[in-house]
Amino acid sequence: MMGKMAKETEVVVVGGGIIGSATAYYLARAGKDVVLMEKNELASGSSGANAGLTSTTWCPPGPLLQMSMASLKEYDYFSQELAWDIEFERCGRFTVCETEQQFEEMKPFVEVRNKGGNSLRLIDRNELLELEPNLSPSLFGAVFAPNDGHVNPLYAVYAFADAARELGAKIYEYTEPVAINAEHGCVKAIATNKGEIKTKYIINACGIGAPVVSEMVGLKIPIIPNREQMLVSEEMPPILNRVIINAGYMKDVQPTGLGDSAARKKSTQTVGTVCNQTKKGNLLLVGVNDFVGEDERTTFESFPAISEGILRVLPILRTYDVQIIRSFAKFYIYTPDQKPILGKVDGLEGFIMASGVNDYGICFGPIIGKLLSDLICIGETTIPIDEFNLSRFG
Amino acid sequence: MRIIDHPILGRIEPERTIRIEVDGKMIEALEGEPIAAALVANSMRLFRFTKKYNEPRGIFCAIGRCTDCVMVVNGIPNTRTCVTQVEEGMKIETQYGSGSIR
Amino acid sequence: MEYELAIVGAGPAGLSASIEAAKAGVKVAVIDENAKPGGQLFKQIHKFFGSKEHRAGVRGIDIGAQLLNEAKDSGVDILLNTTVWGIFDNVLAVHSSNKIQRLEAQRILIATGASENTLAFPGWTLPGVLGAGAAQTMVNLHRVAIGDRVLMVGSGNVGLIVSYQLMQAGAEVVAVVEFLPQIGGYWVHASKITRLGIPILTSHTIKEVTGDGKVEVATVGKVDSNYQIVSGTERNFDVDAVCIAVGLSPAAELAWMCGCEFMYIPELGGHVPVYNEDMETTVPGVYVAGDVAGVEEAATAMIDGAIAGLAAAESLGYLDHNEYEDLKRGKRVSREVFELSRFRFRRMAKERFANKEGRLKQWSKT
Amino acid sequence: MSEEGIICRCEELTREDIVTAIRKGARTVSAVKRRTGAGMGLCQGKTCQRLISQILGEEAGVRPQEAGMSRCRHPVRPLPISDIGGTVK
Repeated sequence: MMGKMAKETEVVVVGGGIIGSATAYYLARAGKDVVLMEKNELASGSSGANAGLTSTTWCPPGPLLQMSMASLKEYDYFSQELAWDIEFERCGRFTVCETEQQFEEMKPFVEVRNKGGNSLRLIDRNELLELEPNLSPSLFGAVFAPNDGHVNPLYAVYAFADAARELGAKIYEYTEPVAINAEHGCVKAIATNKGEIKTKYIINACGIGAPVVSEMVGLKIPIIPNREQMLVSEEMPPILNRVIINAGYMKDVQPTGLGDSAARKKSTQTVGTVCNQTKKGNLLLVGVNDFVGEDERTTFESFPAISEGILRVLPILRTYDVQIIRSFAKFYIYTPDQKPILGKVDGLEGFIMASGVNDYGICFGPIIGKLLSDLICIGETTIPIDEFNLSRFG
Repeated sequence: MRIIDHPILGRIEPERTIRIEVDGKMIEALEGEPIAAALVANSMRLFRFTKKYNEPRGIFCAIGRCTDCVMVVNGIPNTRTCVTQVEEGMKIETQYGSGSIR
Repeated sequence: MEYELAIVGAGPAGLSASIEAAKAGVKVAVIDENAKPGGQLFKQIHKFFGSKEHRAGVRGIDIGAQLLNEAKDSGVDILLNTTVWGIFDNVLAVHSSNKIQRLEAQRILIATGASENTLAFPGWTLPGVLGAGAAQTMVNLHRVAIGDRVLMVGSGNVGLIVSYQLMQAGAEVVAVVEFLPQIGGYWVHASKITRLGIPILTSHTIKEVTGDGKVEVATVGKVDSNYQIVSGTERNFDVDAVCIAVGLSPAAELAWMCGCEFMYIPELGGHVPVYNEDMETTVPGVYVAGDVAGVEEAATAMIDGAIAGLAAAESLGYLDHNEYEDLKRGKRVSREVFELSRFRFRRMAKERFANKEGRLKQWSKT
Repeated sequence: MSEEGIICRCEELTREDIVTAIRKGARTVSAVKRRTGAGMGLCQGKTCQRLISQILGEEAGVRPQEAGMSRCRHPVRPLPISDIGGTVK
């Protein structure tokens, strides 16, 4: 794994999270000579600390919805055909509405998305409680997304990285880029704390660190860290069959087209209620989001905020006096329009962006890896990604 | 077994005893002592079976850190018995795996 | 809730600190998750060594009672059954009486002690295999027998003392196993148990423990110079309990959370928060004392605590610098016994900071 | 079964599980934790971290200061959710 670093390669992927590992995997599978470098350890950033949600619900029709659905297929293939145990399940997801107004707002939301190819369904309280008897009877109804689900994000990163390595990719941890050498508008090499590698392509898959790498070639990227705090419960018997998210949170935090995402002020703190029971039985509870730079400490206030929200939706947690065993905070890779930043960069041949995935990186990782591999290997992508080009920010 | 007489600590006079139910059986406990102590005093050492390998477990650290001595207490699984005090009529059950939902 | 100094842990370090700080006029709270204060003192029914000033010849339980009375008399608030589950800047997050609360403090002293190390051998998860400290808690504090026939693994002071205490409580200790060629603890403790006829098997280790749902047989064997068991030397002991006494590590979770810098110092128990001569960590206003600052004995913890309490009082303006130095020196006179390890630590800490330009000065206020 | 001997008591991970993670490249206590889940259980690594650090030394020559510790996060003891979200009825 460590060993001496290669002197030359075709593609260098910077960033050992889900995007980087998946990209390295698809490139290696396509026969490319690929190096994946990570300044810390694999999965030590946002990919290693999140709820592991795979969701199509929020996606507006168009490339984002196409990408999310295609990514789930990649996960299917990876976990079923290739038998990597990554705890991927299309268990379904309920976006729960606490009020009639929320429920009404969801009607056009569902209609638009279904026209775009999704298969969402509005369900009323009775059906909701029949399917999830532990939910609070005070809920009004929900949007049911049968294909949404979850994956163990850590296992997903390691599986892609290990699979990439099996296909010949070289992985270097504790390897941090310090400079990028370009000549005549072409990427030539990347210099790191462990030495220099000549390369034709550099893929910036750094998450919140992406601006630092882009700065090396003089590019400014509008990515801002948005801290997300989560709680983790003790392991418990199955109390939920599907992922639960409250409609208010989706409206506040995700680019659903419901709220005006541009109006989401950077000073705003949002409190959501998301609950995902892992295969092992722990509940992952999200979360409090705020903009505090790269401060990844948790706060006292997030504990009651998250707990109160989840107790309203899942009163059974009080009955069983479920214990919280851990909290963590990581970053949601926020972009102003909450769309990813993908693809080639004008004026610098060989430099490719793969970041700005907001809070959907885990879901989108495989498809982004596949599309970027196609971009390099065959020069085009099966799903158009032009609207995610960095040039949109002018 | 209780250590009633002790050369340094002297004799304990069990003042107030209470009764708790362990897997359906009533046993005596001393007010204020942790559940784990009451069980050990009644020669019970096996507190739970693990989820993956179904292995028996009991007290290990006795100060609430290792979480190995957890049992189902009044219906609540994963209760650390070494730091949870007994209460009159408390219902304690051997825990299997991560417990179950009634 | 608001205090000038909040102390986490009502053991010898925490209580000593609270007494010194409160005497100087500081508003102090000592917080402990247990129902009874005293930390490990109430398990320690043996007499302490060391100098007279530091209560040598007195039993741990009696020292605990003395410290507790002194703290109460000095006006210290002792919050029991209260768990500090985190520190967020100057806020201690506490849990008690079925609710969480914020406790604000201008200075924080972490005196959370140490936790037991362990050995992983086949069968170590069986009921009946437990830490030596755990056995001590059950036997001396809760007054219940953990077994009739016990094998002790480790001949450091904890292993030796607990073996003796198990015998006092009516159990039979079949042997003490030590993987090094010599006994780890003080000779005084060792001779007390050998006089009772307990064999101390040096250059031996535990191979495995077997039994049906409980400890029944412990297998030990002689080790070669590479600490591997020599085949054919195995012997079985019929026991119903095995105690593991292989050292302690600082229970420093709260210091990690505060963002304190750590060093790895095996002699002090592993990863230890770096602190200066006032017991202040690299996070201003956060102090450490006792085993969490390096595993030592109760006497060291009391001195540590007293110094930390005085230092906090000085930094809060209750003592001027000269008063502080005088009082601190007073606490130090009897420190010879412990000076060696602390000296070593200070030297290592200084080396570390010497590499960081400018930090050394800031760290050492000399 | 755990013939090899359990290392992480909560998550029931054996020495073999830990060694496999090290063979796949884990060189710190945190990396072993992410790969195996050792230390993610009820006790949050209080018992196994030191053992894992030792195994990293034996299997890969990693010194304890490099193996480090996994990050401590709140709460240091399990905390009942109804005590945290106390205001909700």
